[in-house]
Amino acid sequence: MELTLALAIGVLTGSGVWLVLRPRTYQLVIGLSLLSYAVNLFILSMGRLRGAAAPVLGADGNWNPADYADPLPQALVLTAIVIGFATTALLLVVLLVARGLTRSDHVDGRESR
Amino acid sequence: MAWSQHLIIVPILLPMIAGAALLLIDETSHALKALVSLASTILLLVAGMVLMRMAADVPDGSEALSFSYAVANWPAPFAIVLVLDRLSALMLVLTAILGLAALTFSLARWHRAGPHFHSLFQFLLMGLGGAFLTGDLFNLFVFFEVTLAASYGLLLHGSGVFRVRSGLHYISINLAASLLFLVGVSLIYGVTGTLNMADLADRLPGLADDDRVLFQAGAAILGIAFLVKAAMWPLGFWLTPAYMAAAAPVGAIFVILTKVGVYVLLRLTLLLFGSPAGELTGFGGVALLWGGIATIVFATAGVLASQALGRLAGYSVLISAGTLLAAVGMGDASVVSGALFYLVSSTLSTAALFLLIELVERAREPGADLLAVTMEAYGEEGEESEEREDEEVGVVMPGALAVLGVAFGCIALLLAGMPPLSGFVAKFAMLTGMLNLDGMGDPSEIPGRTWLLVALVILSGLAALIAMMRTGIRTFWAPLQPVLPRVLVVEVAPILVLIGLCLAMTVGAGTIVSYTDATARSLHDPASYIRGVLGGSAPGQAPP
Amino acid sequence: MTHAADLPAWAALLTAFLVLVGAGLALLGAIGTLRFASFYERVHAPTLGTSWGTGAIVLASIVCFSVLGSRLVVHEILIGVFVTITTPVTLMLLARAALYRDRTEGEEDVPSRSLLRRPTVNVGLDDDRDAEAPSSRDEDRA
Amino acid sequence: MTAVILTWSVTIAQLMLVAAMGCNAYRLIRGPRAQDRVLCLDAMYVSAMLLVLTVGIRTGSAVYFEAALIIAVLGFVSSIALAKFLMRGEVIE
Amino acid sequence: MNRIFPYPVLTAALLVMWMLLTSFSAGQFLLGGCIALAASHAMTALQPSKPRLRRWQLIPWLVGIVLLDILRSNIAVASIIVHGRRRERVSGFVTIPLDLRDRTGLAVLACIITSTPGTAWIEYDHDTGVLLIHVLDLVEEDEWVALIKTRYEAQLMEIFE
Amino acid sequence: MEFYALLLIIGLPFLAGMTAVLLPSDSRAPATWLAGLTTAACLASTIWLYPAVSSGGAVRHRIEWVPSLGLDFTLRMDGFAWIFTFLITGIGLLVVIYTRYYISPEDPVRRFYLFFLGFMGSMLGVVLSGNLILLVVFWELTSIFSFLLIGYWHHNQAARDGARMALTITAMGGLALLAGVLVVGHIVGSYDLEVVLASGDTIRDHPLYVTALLLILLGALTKSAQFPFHFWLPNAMAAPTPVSAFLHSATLVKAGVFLLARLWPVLSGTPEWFTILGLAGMASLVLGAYLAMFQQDLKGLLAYSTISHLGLITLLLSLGSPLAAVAAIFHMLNHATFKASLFMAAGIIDHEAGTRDLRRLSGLFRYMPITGTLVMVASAAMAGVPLLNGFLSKEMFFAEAIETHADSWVDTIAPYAAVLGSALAVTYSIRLIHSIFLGAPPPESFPREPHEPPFWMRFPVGFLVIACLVVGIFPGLTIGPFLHVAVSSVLGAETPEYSLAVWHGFTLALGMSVIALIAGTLLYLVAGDYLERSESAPIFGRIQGQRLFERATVAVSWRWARLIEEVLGTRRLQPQMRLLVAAAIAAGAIPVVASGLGFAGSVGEFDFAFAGLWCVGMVCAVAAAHQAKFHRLAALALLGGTGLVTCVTFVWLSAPDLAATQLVVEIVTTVLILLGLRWLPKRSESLVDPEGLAARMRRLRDLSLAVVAGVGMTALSYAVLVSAAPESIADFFVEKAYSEGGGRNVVNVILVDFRGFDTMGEITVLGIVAVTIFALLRRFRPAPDTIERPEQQRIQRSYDEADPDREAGATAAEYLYVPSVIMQWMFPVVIVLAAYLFLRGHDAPGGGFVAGVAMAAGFILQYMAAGTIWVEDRLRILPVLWIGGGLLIAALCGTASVLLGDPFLTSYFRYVDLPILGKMPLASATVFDLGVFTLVVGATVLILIAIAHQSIRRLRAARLEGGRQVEEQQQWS
Ligand code: NA
Ligand code: NA
Repeated sequence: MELTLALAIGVLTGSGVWLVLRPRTYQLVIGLSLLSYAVNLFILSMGRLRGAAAPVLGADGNWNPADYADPLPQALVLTAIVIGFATTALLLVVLLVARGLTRSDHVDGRESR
Repeated sequence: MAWSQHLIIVPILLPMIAGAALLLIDETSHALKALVSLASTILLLVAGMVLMRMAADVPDGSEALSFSYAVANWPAPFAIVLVLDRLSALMLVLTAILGLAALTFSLARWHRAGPHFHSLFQFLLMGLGGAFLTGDLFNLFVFFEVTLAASYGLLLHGSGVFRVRSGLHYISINLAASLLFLVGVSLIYGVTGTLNMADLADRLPGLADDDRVLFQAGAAILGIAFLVKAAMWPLGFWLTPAYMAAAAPVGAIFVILTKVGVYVLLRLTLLLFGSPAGELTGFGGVALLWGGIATIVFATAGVLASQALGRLAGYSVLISAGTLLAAVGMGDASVVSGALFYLVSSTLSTAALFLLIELVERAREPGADLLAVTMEAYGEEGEESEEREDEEVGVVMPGALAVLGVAFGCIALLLAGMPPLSGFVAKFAMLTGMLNLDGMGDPSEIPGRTWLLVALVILSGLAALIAMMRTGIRTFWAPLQPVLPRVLVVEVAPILVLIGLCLAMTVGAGTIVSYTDATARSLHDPASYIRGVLGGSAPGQAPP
Repeated sequence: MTHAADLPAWAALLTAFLVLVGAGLALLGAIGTLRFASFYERVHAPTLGTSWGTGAIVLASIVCFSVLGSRLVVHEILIGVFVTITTPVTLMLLARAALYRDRTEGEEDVPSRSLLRRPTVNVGLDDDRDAEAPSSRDEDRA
Repeated sequence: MTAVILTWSVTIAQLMLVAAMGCNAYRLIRGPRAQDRVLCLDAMYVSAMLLVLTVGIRTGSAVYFEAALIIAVLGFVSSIALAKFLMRGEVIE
Repeated sequence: MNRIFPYPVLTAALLVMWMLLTSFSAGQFLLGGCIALAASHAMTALQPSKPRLRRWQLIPWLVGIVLLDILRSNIAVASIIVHGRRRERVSGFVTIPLDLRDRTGLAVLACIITSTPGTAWIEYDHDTGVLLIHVLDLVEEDEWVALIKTRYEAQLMEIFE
Repeated sequence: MEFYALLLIIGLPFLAGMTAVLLPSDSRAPATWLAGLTTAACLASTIWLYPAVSSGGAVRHRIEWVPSLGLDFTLRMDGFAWIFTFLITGIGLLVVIYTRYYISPEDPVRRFYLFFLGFMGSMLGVVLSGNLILLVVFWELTSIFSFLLIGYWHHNQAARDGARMALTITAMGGLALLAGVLVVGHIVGSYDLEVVLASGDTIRDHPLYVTALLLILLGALTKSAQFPFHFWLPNAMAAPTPVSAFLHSATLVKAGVFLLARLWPVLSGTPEWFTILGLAGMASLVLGAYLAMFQQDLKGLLAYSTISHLGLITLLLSLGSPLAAVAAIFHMLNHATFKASLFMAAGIIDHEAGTRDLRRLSGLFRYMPITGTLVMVASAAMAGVPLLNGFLSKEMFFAEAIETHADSWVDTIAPYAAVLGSALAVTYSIRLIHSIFLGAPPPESFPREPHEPPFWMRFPVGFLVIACLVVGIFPGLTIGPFLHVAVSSVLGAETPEYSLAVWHGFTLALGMSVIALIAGTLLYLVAGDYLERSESAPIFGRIQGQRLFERATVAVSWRWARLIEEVLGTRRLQPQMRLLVAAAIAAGAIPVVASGLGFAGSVGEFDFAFAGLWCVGMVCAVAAAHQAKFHRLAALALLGGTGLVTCVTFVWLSAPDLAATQLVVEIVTTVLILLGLRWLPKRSESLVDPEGLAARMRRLRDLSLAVVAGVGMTALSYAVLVSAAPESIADFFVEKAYSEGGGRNVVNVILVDFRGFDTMGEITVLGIVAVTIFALLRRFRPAPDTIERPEQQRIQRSYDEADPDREAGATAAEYLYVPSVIMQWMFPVVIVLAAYLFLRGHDAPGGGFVAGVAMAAGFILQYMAAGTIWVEDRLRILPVLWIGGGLLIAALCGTASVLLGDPFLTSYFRYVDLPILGKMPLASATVFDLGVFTLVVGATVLILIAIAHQSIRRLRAARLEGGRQVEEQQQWS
């Protein structure tokens, strides 16, 4: 499982980076989204992997941290997801406006070569 | 809990509430919005002053040098703590001053150039306050994002091709940097199991070898994120276009943004990689030093190559960023103290420049920039047909233009680091610190890179002088009948106040330097910070 | 899965059976999307999963949790209900969109608009022939 | 014994569902037409939902129910957005 | 009455939904009641065509039939997929002139037809009331027309009109 | 008391300068009085201070400035400083008187006097500062004020260029001086002048001595316009003549040699000092005199002669013998007197004859005999004619030049250079006199009819000339004691025996003087006419310093700078991104490479389903990356696939909250991007990036970057995943979540309580972004190719129009006729769902954020079902208010605890027994979460609807040709 997730993170990062280096604004948006998936998974993995141990406390009174997956990275990822959503939206709108003003969907507002 | 303790939350809470309330006020009632915004910013300044006094009153040798405020009343390191010490207090006051100046300036016209300017402005202040106060790595990320989000909004305030295009770059790069931030922070958490800076510093020495490697990787990646914000070469190309595209008041307040990156680097390098860090001591210092040097070189060239004043200003920001980074990279207390003085001085002056530019632009005939250079190239055979060549009577300078000219001159001196303004004291303090690490009369050998840095600091000043002189002469001296700029008092006042502060800094240099000295010393004593956060020992207690 | 032991045999077996049935239907549906030649045929495939595929697994879940909690836990029903309500919306809109696009591209195997204006009856032929529309005509306006 | 059967059947079911997602992914990538992609994305949502339910059964905890419910109630929103985009070239008119 | 409970059936349904989600307790009844009421009031703002349920006792009956049909066609389609192309099969479009006009009724019909593997709702012309569906395994087409008109449309018209 | 006198001397000029600015613009007389009285007061207090220094002591006082850096405001006046103070204030007074008549009445004198007095203050500061850094401060001030004074008549090009050049060079020197002083400070350990003067040996023996020397000399030589930095001085002649008289003869240019003399005891006596200064001095002496001969501009001639005389002084100082130092100091005074008088005379001539061109000037003696006489005497002094002060110091100079000090070739040629220089000086002095005053008046008469100037304008000249005479005849009685005080304060113990007598008998020095005089005269007789006609000096004239300077500055400060900026920087995004990625990779890699990465640790069992799941996920991701360029919709769908897999992963890894949140965000994001796609039309094939090697290489590079980044992330995460988990602060959260946080869902308790502060910031971000988007789109102008309806709508419209019994838009209505029913009935369902997710949040997966986005999705559903206008006729949503309200709720909920005396955001919770509901947990955190919910609904709706509104705006815009239509957005604010 660890290996799978590590590879997944790697592939997502790779595709994201590739797109982020492309010249079209839309590629940028997709790339950053992929990257934020990768980063979210990365953050989650920093709490190590636990199946079937959701940090939702059972009824019984004694709660042993060892029985639950690390809740902190989950909280961090939640924040990251929200912020990621916000910034993706902003970037999208900015590139729309940019295209409206520059007539081009090149990240530099003009065809470079 | 004493009321004064709660004061620590004010720099974050006040602008937040103000910003939110401003959203509820109707778009059309500009006056009311301006009033609320202004009131909040003034209160912010007051609060900053009080906090500064609090931080400064802590006697030097005492056990803990920082106040910590556990948000949500959970014990550190589990809770998010806000930490107030001399450094954060200094940054808060600086922010408030800049904010007040920029805001006042914007009241002339900019705050009506688009919706919700004041809210965004307040949120920016909130983000800055949080970034300077927080003692928690992830919370730092959150406040970085608040700051950035607000800065996106403000940068795009007023729209227009140039703003949007440079905004697109600015946003993209900062998004990428934020992702790196997350990777760094989470990696550090994954290895050390904590997010609290003090706790982190506490745990580092006990790190296993494999973990230390991972930690270093995390810290380095985190560092990249900060360096992007601090605009170190080659990660800072976004800065100049963005800042020159921004509206004048926005550009002015943006000057503090790069300083956030520098602040964090200073705070963390000294806290985590200070002397007690064992294996990790001095981690990354060399990179910062050389990166800073490279930044200075590039920015100096940029300053000289700039035709538009806005670009010049942007590169001046880079110069100061590079200088500070290099100073942080050297890391010695004497240098840091000087660097802090320089930070304040350069921030004030560059901000003033950003405000001034707009007014000056109103007084220039188009294309003056280009002329300024070509005329210099062929200055001798400059055709003087229209000029009253041999008229030996001085021309009367219109009042407004004269004021702008004086302000321009002062800023030129500040950037060049020439007397009598604080720019000189700042550079002198930094240089004398570099040459005498253990105070005056320190006989130790001076390494080559220090010489290089000294030379660059001085030469960058010269470059700024030449560039500013070129533009200044072209703007204020060359035109026969100068364009009379329409300038409002609310626009000039903040500029003059900022310059006045620089003058005051020169006169009161002794006081300020003693403050920065104490700050630098406390930064080099991580234990006191850790005690202040974790030890629960209130500041001011004498060591047992 | 420690709790599996807590289940009585009949419940365990029933759950197992239902789960397998549900998953199997879903898989068949998915295979269908691969096998069917034209879009209009592929539209049918997912409904295997959305109808009894979902139903079976929901039932499995109900059985499992009811027995485990020794009280009737039926809130999974809602999942079935909402899937049944919402899936058609997607499929309707999608099919109509496909129809429009085929018409505008002059696809002759799709019934013309006029059919619905003057009600008559028409039998489309087996349209294996228009398998795999050439991807050159791949549109994605974006 | 029965526990083992249950465990295994759940595992197998999960593999089948993943396989289903795989089939959907194939069409998602190959198309040929946009409508095929949308169709398969929607199908994928359902498969994912079922997968979540099986996870719930496997772990015997009800905490994953919300996720499944959200897919059931809101999963179709993005699908119809895509469909409408194909039909009208505009999601909201 | 109408102003307090604009959509009684809806309100009830939502309440049931709530209690299914939480628990069947007095407290949740109250809480869910408030929420369901608020939700149905929000609905009034959208003022959709308000269905009049005549003979709602037919609903369970209809549900029963449909579930059964769906089950059958599940098996049918499954077998088709399993056998693939080895078995000769004709799929095609069928146009059905509908008499059902009530939008809600049509919606339900759409759900039935679409949820049933093997039939897909393609297009409906509300001027002429003609429905175009696609049938996966088209043996005899009039059968389909009859099936849908008698088995479903009739019931729905009884319920909704 | 003495100290206050010092303060007065320095402070008064600045104060007066400030007040001068406040005067009305046409106030020549009052300004003159102000300046005059100020200077007089300074002069008076200087004289009053003489007793205090005459006995060899020094008046010294120190005000702390920045003690920790060794920078103090220390004023120190010893004999040497005194005599310079006297010189500055004295000549200053004369120049003020002169200026009164020189400056034209309509000149706005305020600025002039501000600069003039400011300069005087700074110059006095240089002379009187007792701390080297303070000296540098004033030093730079003099540069700045001289810049302003040279550029006073900035309306003409020459003034601007001269000023710029002067400042560039002197400022450069000043910065060098600063560096030098810093080095000295490092060596000595103090910047205090007395400490430095006391530690000469330490400095000379220190390895950094040469560095310090070079830097300081750079400062001094630039300031004193010494070769090779001399050329700024002639260009500074564009300044008003009083400025030239004061700055460029008596004071500013003397600052350099003053400094050399001041630090003479510390720095002199080494071969470096001797060689560098000797060469610079000699070169300036000869070259200056040579070029002076060829000048046609009177002031130009004087300027070059100044360079020459300062060279003489430099040469003297270089010799390093006490006697030479005496001579140097003596010549400083003499030169000041005669050169100032000559400059002022030049001004008079210019005024009277209307020109300064020696070729046009002639026979002026008959018009202005008195002035003529004065000029002749002063020029004689300049030429070193006996019985004049210039003779005396030049005599001493010759005497010293003969002496051997360090036998090097410099030393050997020194006497010849001395004679040559003096001979040339004689030549240009004669030329000056002859060309202007003697001979016949020019055929074409002067621009104006020249006559004697008013008495008081001539008075300063006269006064100084008389001084030259008196000193020249009775040196011992007049200047003697003062000179002695000055000299001894510099040389201290090693003050030599010297006599100021006019006649020392037939010495070799006298012979040299005679030779110089004769040679000079002969040269003029031979070459006089040639000089009168020459355009520019042969050989050296070709080398025009300022032209080289200009070219150099342009090259360095412009072309090279541009080049560096081009090479080291970029304004394009892709390279920046590339650099960022590369930097990140490097940052992550270097520590790992440095000390290896261990993968030792426990690995969980391999899960095939999970692996299969991610096969799907990865394929989708890669495909998305591949399709994103031309098949945007496909890319979007594939992205959705990856997102879905991520959600399932969250479930798999026991993070139900994440799964829920990711799902709703996923859905909303898809809609969002689709809304955006409407404004990004079909990718035209014309934009295909060029094929070919370069492009392929670029892609290869990017691809490798991507791969490396991916591998890196894999390695990092795997290394952490297999390593043992550290003791984490998270345990605390699990333990306290229910007992003290009052919630079973730990993640949610962290979000609203333990780390609620993060959440507060995060929702602020969301709010900010929403508001920003709203603001941005209010000004939105779509690109022309997107302005008309999408293709589909046009086709369907045309179809509807073609059909007689269908109204436009029927297809659209029909399309949604049945589905919209279901979509609408889902609305209340979504509301209930949101309520459920919200209320359950604290104990089960859910919470304000998920609920909020779900609610927003409900709204969007309605918009899709029935269109913007239809919905907004029925639902009045005010998202901005929701945002503001949500933030306020959150903030105030946090503040409440402060009022209760607890830290911000402290949450309270207890079980309360409600009548029917029974035992219910009430946590104040829920209120906070309500704030989150409210904001999220507002923000999400605002973001999506703001974009959706563009479609309507487009229609309206199309209707009233692009008129600004914001009212339908107004309701959103
Ligand atoms: Na600007
Ligand atoms: Na002549």
